[in-house]
Amino acid sequence: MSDTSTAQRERIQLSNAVVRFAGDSGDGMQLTGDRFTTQTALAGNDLATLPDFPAEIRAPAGTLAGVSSFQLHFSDQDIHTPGDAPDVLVAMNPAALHKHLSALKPGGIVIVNTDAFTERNLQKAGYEESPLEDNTLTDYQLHEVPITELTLRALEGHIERGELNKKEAERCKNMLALGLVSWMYHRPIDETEGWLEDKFAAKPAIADANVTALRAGWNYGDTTEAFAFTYEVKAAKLAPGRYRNITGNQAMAYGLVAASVRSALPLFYGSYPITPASDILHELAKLKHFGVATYQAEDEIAAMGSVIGAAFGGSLAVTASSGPGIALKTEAMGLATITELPMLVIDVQRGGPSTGLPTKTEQSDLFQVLYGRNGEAPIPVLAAASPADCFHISLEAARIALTYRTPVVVLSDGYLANSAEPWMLPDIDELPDLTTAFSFTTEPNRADGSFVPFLRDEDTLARPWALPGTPGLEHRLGGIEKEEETGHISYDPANHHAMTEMRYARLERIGAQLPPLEVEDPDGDAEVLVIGWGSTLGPIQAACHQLRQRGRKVARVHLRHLAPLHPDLEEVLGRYRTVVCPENNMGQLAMLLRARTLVDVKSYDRVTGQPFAATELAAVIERYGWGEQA
Amino acid sequence: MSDTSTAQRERIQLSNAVVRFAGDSGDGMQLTGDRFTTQTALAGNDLATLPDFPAEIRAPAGTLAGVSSFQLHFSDQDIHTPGDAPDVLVAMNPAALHKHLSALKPGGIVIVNTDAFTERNLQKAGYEESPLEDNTLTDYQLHEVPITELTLRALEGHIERGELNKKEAERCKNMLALGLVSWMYHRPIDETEGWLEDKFAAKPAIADANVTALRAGWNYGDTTEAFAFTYEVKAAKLAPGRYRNITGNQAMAYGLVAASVRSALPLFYGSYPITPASDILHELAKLKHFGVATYQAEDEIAAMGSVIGAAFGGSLAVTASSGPGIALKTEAMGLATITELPMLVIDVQRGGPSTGLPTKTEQSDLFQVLYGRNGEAPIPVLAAASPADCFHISLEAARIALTYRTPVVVLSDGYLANSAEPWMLPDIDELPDLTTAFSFTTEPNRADGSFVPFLRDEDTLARPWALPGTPGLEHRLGGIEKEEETGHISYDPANHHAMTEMRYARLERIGAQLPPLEVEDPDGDAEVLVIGWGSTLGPIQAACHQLRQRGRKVARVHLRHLAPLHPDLEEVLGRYRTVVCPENNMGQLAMLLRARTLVDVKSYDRVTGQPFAATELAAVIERYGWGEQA
Amino acid sequence: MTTNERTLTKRDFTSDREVRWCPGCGDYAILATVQSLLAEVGAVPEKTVFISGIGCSSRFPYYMDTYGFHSIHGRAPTLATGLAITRPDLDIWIVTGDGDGLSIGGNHLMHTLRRNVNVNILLFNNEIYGLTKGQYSPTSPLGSTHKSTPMGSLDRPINPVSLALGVEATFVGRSIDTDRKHLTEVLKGAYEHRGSSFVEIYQNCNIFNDGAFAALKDPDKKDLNQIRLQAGEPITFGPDGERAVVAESDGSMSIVPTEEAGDRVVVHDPARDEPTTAFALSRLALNPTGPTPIGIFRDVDRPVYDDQLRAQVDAAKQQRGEGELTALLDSGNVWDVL
Amino acid sequence: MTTNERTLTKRDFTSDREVRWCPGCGDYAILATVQSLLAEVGAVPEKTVFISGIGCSSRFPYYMDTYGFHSIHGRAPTLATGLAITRPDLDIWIVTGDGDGLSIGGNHLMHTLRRNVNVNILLFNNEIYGLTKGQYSPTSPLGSTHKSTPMGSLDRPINPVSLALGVEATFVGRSIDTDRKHLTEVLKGAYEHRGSSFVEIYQNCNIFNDGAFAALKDPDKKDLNQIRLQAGEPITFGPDGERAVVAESDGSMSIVPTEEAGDRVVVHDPARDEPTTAFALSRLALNPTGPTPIGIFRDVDRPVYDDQLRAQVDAAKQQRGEGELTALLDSGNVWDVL
Ligand SMILES: Cc1ncc(C[n+]2csc(CCOP(=O)(O)OP(=O)(O)O)c2C)c(N)n1
Ligand SMILES: Cc1ncc(C[n+]2csc(CCOP(=O)(O)OP(=O)(O)O)c2C)c(N)n1
Ligand code: SF4
Ligand code: SF4
Ligand SMILES: [Mg+2]
Ligand SMILES: [Mg+2]
Repeated sequence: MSDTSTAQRERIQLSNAVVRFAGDSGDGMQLTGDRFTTQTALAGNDLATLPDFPAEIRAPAGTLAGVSSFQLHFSDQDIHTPGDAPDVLVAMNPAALHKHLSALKPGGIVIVNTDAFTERNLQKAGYEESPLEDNTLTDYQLHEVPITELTLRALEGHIERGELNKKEAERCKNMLALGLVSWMYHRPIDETEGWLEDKFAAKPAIADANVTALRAGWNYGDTTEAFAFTYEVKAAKLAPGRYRNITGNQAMAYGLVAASVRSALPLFYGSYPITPASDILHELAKLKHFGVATYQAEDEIAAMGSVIGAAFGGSLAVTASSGPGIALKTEAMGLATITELPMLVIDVQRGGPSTGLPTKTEQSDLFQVLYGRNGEAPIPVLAAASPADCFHISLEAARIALTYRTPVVVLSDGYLANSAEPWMLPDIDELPDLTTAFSFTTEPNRADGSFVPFLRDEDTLARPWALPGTPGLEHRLGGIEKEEETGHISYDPANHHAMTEMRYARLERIGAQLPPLEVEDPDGDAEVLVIGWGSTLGPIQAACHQLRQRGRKVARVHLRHLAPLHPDLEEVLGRYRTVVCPENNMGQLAMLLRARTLVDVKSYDRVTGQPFAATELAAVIERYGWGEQA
Repeated sequence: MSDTSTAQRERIQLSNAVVRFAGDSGDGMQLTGDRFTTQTALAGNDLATLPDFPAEIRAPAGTLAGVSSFQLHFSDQDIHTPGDAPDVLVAMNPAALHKHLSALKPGGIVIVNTDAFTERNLQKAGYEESPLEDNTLTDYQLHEVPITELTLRALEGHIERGELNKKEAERCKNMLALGLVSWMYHRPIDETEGWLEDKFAAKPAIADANVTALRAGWNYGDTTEAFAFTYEVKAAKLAPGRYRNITGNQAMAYGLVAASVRSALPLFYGSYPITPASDILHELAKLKHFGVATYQAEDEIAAMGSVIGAAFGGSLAVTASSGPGIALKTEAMGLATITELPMLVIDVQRGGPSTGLPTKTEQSDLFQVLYGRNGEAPIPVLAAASPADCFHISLEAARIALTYRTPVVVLSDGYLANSAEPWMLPDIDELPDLTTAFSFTTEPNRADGSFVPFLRDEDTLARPWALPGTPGLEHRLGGIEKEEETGHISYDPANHHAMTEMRYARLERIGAQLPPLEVEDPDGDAEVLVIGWGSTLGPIQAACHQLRQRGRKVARVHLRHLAPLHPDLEEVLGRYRTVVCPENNMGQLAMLLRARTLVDVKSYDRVTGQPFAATELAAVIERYGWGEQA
Repeated sequence: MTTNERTLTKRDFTSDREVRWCPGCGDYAILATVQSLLAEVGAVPEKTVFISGIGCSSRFPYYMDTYGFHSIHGRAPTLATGLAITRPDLDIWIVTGDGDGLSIGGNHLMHTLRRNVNVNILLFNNEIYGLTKGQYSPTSPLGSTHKSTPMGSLDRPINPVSLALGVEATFVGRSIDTDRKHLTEVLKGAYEHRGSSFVEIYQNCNIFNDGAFAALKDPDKKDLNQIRLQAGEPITFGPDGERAVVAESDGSMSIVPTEEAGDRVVVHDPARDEPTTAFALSRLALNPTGPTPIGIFRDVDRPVYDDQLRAQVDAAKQQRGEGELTALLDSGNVWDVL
Repeated sequence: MTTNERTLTKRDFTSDREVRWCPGCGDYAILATVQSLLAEVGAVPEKTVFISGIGCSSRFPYYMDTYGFHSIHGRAPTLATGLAITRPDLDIWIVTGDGDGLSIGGNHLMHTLRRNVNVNILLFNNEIYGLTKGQYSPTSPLGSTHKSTPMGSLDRPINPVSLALGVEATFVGRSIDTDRKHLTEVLKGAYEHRGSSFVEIYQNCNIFNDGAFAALKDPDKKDLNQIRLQAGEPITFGPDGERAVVAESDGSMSIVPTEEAGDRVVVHDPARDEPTTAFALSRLALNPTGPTPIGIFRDVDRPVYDDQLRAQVDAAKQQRGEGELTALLDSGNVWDVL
């Protein structure tokens, strides 16, 4: 469909836009959002997304609990967050409107599916009166569109021809909405048409109906005069390269495959399903042609055990879960620690405690992965900072695991897992070469021709990785404290203390061998430092950007390594008058920093299951950094 | 046996003495030590003990790994530790000598069983030459006693009469050693005679043989001229009252029964065996006549689940384990937290990580119990400071659990669990009355006649405890975040943040309602504060005593509550020039204090599976407090 | 098993919470049947407790106007055991799924059954993980392609009835979500049984595994495939009872034309002392895609763990007198300091 | 199952670590038998891995001069599964106890067996927790008085063979620590079986539970009580074969005088397709205090989980070509910024 048809409408140039689709779980909002994202990416914008859906598979239709939404922020600039307040809200039913209206920008655009505003639905949404009829929407630009009706009309022919029934036809209404919004923002829809044809290749009638509805939406915008403006967000000046959109879970899966390829080790992935980590398993299960073995275990303990066994056998062994599953793995993680085998444990965090908020994001497992083991059992902990960073963090985690012979924890979260960002595809050959991180021991390692499994590399303190099957290196591992070098069981008091110190020393060694900590301090004269970790990167970046535009001197550092903490931290934190640490938990990193540096780090904590908004953080940093007056 | 017979020997008056019995696991050293302890307690001394035994049930006889030992410190003063270096070492075989000699005081007394110094045993103990024949023992007062031989001779008649065979007779040699040492220290042996007759009531021949050996040991000392001196430690000036010896595990079990009696709630104890916690189960299983239900579950997860179920049903519900088992309970502990049910989780800590050092002591699970759960799941944590304190801490933990409707963790450790101290029996009626801590809700709690399970008490923030079986109060609990007041499932962002804050607020409420923190600062002018928690109380007290005798101004505070930290802490720590925190871990409390107060708390850490020695700590405090020169 | 003086209806067991399963889910039918059954048998709402793990099925307690506990994944039997031991006055029901009960929770299930704790366990078997959106489960047939097994599953499925009989469960039944009458009958048996009762309920997940039990539900297939076990009756089935179950000389069971079976037809007796026969019957169908026995496989009286535990407490009190705290502390070697 | 070109002896499988079980423990005999067996069958030390949990028995790997892993309580099968999937070239043995394997580790045991992972599982059953000094275990007879059950245990014991058959284990055997010849035979069967083999070994703990298997070991009782299962042979026992096992019409088994049995005597066939007969045999003895079947109950060929998993990987490579990283990243919607 060519873009020329919209020529007669006024085209407003914008630098960025935030669109939120909201509807019932059954309305296909995630799919609509995904499609709009792809179209937007192809249009060359930088973007970030925020899917949000209920914990139930199908919460009761029409209720507030059943609302599912997808927000997309796109821009002609580098952006960092899925946007704070949407410019446009598409509300497929009253519940969606009720739940999301308050988030909308003042004066923003609301597109409602009037057909869904029935008495019954209004009631389910908790409206006493129809918001279309009282003053609820007076401050917004309201577009009342009979989306269902339009869809059915567009598909009249299909129904008559018996190609699909009315219910099936109705289900295409999300495509009509997508067509309309695509028209508004000059997003080409041909890619989606192709995608629909592929997806429903086996059911051409359904494919055709969806395409018809999509086009009808576009045409509706184009034809009716209801929409006075269209909007254009020019392509961002992204660095040249090939791009794709990627979610955190997908990036994590691909990163693991990349680590396998770059280490020439077969990937073993043992896991038990849990939201929001399961998709990593689903992704990897599709990649068996990379030599990937995926194993759905009977529970998380078994998954963790299988990974220890596979690491013992010489695989790149990985497991993932979310908080409750990680809790179950902790005992076996202790065994992994004391046996000094390389492996990765991924924690895609969600709201806690207990079952908590399974589909919402949170950063509250930091302490669990640092300290949730019996005894002194230090494990390196890394955290991904953006969806695409999940790819790179996998490689970094594999590097540390393989180099130092240790389990490594990787933290992601529900937000990273499910949201997407454009990612410039890396040059494969420039990814870290992990084959140099380790080699399998095949020969005795003592002058007397014997082999001892705990003789260490002086530089890394790594012990030998000698695989079953290697003649002459037979040895036994286990969870009881080991004698230095020989690895025999030892109850000797001094040995235990020395081994405990060695385990910490190895952790510090990892820190000492990291490149210097990068601090973003554009003019080098900032007074306030914002420090963060994990998925808060986007909002922190955006908040700092806002503050700098207001002339505030603010610096920023974002930690990828949570254990060991970077050795430069003391010095870095000491340089600033005020240090602010925003987290989606109750101040866990802040506590670590305070204990380590004795700097009065200011903690800003919010656990609502939602990522921070940039404006929210800007206000917080302003307040801590420059006082209430701001 | 009267004491007059020893009159001809010189009697040396001592203020205190440290005796260590060491031998093969099969030699009955724990029993010997226990008996000597009881005799000593009956003689009116203050005392402390330190049993130490191998992880194997029966490590190979004669080897270093098989050595089992028991140390007793007794005094005419208040004492706090089982003593640093022994005055007397009884070594039943070469391995025992080899392993323990270095601990002995310079010039100390060594009693060896020469009969065990065979070629084979020397070899097993790693001696190339007999230490009885080279210069190994020149700096000590050596007594070579053919203990086995003497025993067999004493029992010749028994053997001839066919009352027992040679092997059985030999097994009485520990009683001969006990008789000898009892003679040396003027400990009456009639109590042990009676005890032996009771214990072997079913086998009078064995009882008689043991008594005969015991007396033979006493007579040997009395008759031969090998021992020039005897020693007397006068009774300590203990507060008037009735005393008994008690180990930590026994005290914990009795404390739980006391909490049950004082709360009028039936005690439910669900647990899975693990060293060193199992004895609590064994003790309680004997106390069914108190209405105690003990349940050996299939694993620790099941034990934890059973406790949640029993708490829901209105029991005083308790589980215990050690580190690896606690690791398995963490997921369910999160459920306990979010459902706000009262229960106790006891962690009898041992050396970690993983299986670690199962029979050795350590304080390294503090972080695990504070933070080893997914999400933000704060739980109060208490720690017992001495064997007898295990009794009182149970009651305090029950008070908090019942008052605030929350799971509470109680920390003990391998040292507290197995060592004994004299304990003045409390007046039952002066124990806390726990019936006032709670009441079961039986009526609706809202004006409209409805019941909501999360409406809180304003003072304690406790929610109602309404038991199944109560008509009209039917409600559902669960692990998903709850709506304030109603407790319905809620995914609402603001509600989740508010509930998370409430869970922390309740914890702080517990702290705010504690009595002021007691600091021991005899003259009120100390410059150095020593802060500790748990089983390090004894060595810290003793070290401070030593330092004060040297004129050092040192204050001391010992935390029973680790979560919440006492609100006075900031102020208290701020009062001193230097704060030192010794722990049997890698500095866990120190880290909490540093983060909380930003005071540069000095951490002294040792994890050797052994408690601190008083002299060791005195030196450390001296160094941190007054510099190296001391 | 409590009884009620009041006359209650299904509504008295229905909570005010909105039911949130997918439209069409088999869980609805089971919920309705359980609510009616409880009214019918005179259960007392406040004495009834539903404990579940995690999964779609485990949302069950929220919809019952009784006491309830939606616990964590796989652990419902552990909470139920603690409650059963301490509260003999309650009727405790466990609701679990094929993942919750057989995958992560298999061990607790097994130990609860062997202990014969006084609980009723309802395992909603939909041969899929519903809540986590469609991974295969321990009951999914070999070769199932779902999200985590795009090339087909490789684990040989568990037969929950065989498993329960393998650990000598004292009551073992099987029924179907939508067969209200049959389900009611089996559940009534479970309710009346003292000790653990285990009921596998075939439950359709129309979103991720629609039609898994079509062979037993489709009007034109079900008569061919349902082997209805009826105490005291010879085991025959088919539209006209034309097929029969007989025991072979090696103890296994097979299906033969009734006319050829003669007196070899096995007469069903759930009260047989040993689980052997019931086990043999359970082996007739490896997956519910062909002739499959439903009904009560086993129903025997055995001592109940929690009853006996309480009896020990009572016996101890009888033998030693009610515990007295001062006496306890005073026991052992005490001495007085004056 | 690997084979060896070198000729090795028991010593080649004996590590230099001092054996630390209590003198007299049944574990010694099992250790010696396993070491000899491996030499005899030509196992390759470096291709052999022993994985254990926690317990006295679980110290086993330290004494074998092979690769080994002394893991954590109950979890040995989980490590073994990860290793078996990734390393088809190894012989993997699991050593576990009645507590380790049936109490805390019951679920992993069950799932490993149903998956038919290629491992050999040796369950040392001493009907007690040895390492933690004498609590009762899931196999302790009802009423056992031990440290945690001073008034007698109340849990009905698990019959490990019934349990394994309940989850359709493909190789199930039982033997006795001190009967070297019999144990060797059963273990050889396990070694040769591809897939999971499960062997229960009655093991005396002379410290905490001495004599638990006296009925099967005492010279004057054992002939009366050992029912030795021998493939292809009618199942008779007693000093002069005077007792026989027959199948009843309901599929259960009983013991009758051989002379009365006639042709009803069951002929043992471990290769029977269904586990039913083997299950019935396992029910003959609820505790090993009377006539008790020993030997190989079941030995059938079934697809092996890890073999099939690797086959899927190979098939995927065949169908789609070896994975190519650039192609993977390039898949989906990509666009170029110039
Ligand atoms: C410890 C833990 N692991 C994993 C999960 C994720 N999880 C929730 S329910 C479920 C399986 C549900 O399957 P099933 O028991 O068959 O119930 P259904 O949804 O099919 O009724 C899983 C894996 C969890 N909540 N907790
Ligand atoms: C998580 C955990 N729970 C409990 C224990 C304590 N524990 C060690 S071995 C054991 C039971 C041993 O019994 P069994 O498996 O029968 O082995 P045996 O010693 O009899 O050979 C227990 C409870 C542990 N080490 N780890
Ligand atoms: S996903 Fe399946 S089992 Fe779950 S509610 Fe929906 S239909 Fe029922
Ligand atoms: S306690 Fe028992 S099982 Fe353990 S080593 Fe000693 S005799 Fe063997
Ligand atoms: Mg299911
Ligand atoms: Mg055992």
